[in-house]
Amino acid sequence: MSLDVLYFAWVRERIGLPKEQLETQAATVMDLVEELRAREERYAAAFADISALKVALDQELSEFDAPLAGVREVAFFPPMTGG
Amino acid sequence: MSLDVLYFAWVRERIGLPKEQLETQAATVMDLVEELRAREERYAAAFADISALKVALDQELSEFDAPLAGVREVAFFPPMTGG
Amino acid sequence: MPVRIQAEPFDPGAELNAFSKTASDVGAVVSFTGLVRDVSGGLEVMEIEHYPAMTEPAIEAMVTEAKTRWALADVLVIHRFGHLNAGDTIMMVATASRHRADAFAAADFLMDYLKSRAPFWKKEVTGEGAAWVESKAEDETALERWKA
Amino acid sequence: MPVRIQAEPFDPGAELNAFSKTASDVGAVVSFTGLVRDVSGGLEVMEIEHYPAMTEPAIEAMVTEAKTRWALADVLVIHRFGHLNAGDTIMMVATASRHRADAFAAADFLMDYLKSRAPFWKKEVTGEGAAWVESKAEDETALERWKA
Repeated sequence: MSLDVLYFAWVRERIGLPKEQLETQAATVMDLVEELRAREERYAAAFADISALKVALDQELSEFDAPLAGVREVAFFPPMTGG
Repeated sequence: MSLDVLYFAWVRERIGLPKEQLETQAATVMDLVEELRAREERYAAAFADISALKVALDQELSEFDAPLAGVREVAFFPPMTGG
Repeated sequence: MPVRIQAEPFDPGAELNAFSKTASDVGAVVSFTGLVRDVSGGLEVMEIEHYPAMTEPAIEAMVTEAKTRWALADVLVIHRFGHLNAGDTIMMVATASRHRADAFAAADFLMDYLKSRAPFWKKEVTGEGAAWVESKAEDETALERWKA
Repeated sequence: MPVRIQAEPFDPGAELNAFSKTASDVGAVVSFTGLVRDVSGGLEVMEIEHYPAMTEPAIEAMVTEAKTRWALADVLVIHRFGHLNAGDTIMMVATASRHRADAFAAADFLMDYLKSRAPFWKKEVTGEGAAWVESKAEDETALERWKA
């Protein structure tokens, strides 16, 4: 399946890009994280501690054990600091 | 002793004046209220139910059993409705 | 001057902007504005009476108390008296702080006290006549929240 | 439009005045404005990043929730992104209601949610360098207040 993967704030800075398109067979967000970690050091650094991260699936906050079936866009970012 | 007595809102309207100077020997606010009630019907009407009234002594909220010794100004009014 | 009691109308937006610029190291500004309700079909006019010698000292005591309870950079209170028309701004409170929790709590506190402890009395004039606004039991209940 | 996400500066006072005039039967307007703190001696600049496709829907969901919980005549949310200078207004929330308790609670609620659930990330740039603002445990605790 083809996924748009977005990175924000220091996740974006560590990985070095805001967005990429990926082909993956990952069943869950966590599977996708493992795939990314295995890829390159900068991904491993960005995803070193996922308790410091949040994930949104198709622009809705979700969890790392959520399935990816039917999802078009995955976003990883640190806790929000709006307001 | 000489006292300035002030009336606000519907107390002022019932009594028909905003302020008067009184000579009184009243020891407490309640004594003064009794004196006023005995004076004329409009005072009796204004002070019929003192649970609906508040009193300030020298511009500080007080109680009906407070002593009047040393006080210069007494004000009677309904509960405030500011804001 | 942080407390102003006046008959004249004022511009809440201009006051908010001026207030937000006064203090440095401020991250949060909360404002409350009270309006004469413009009820459709029953245009309302309001007369506000107050006790001039008491009003300003009473409000300044509330502001002092608020500054004791919360970390406030600045406080503004403006309250009108006299004749007001539907849609007019009756009064305004603004609080400035580093953090939003202090600014919110202080504005909420000041409004509860202004409502039931500042010497103002409102009279509403509608098509059906004039009536003094009655204090509400819920306004006394609201004050209980702030008891030590 | 009640939710605006923009790079451009805005005038909080003008927004407050316009907002207060929109709804009839409103007696209480509460506003919150968040500012880039102008810390004396360490002029601060802020960069705000956001997630465009998510930001507006997420905030609109918060506004809908607030309108379910409290009797609100109107709600306004403006939030900037991009480059901001010390003293700039970052964002603003305003709520209008017949009664002050609803207006205060809704503004407080919206701020807690905007703080930790709207997809914005702040980076502070000072004389000592740049750093992403970290979320605070107290901001998560604040959200607990609104659990059903």
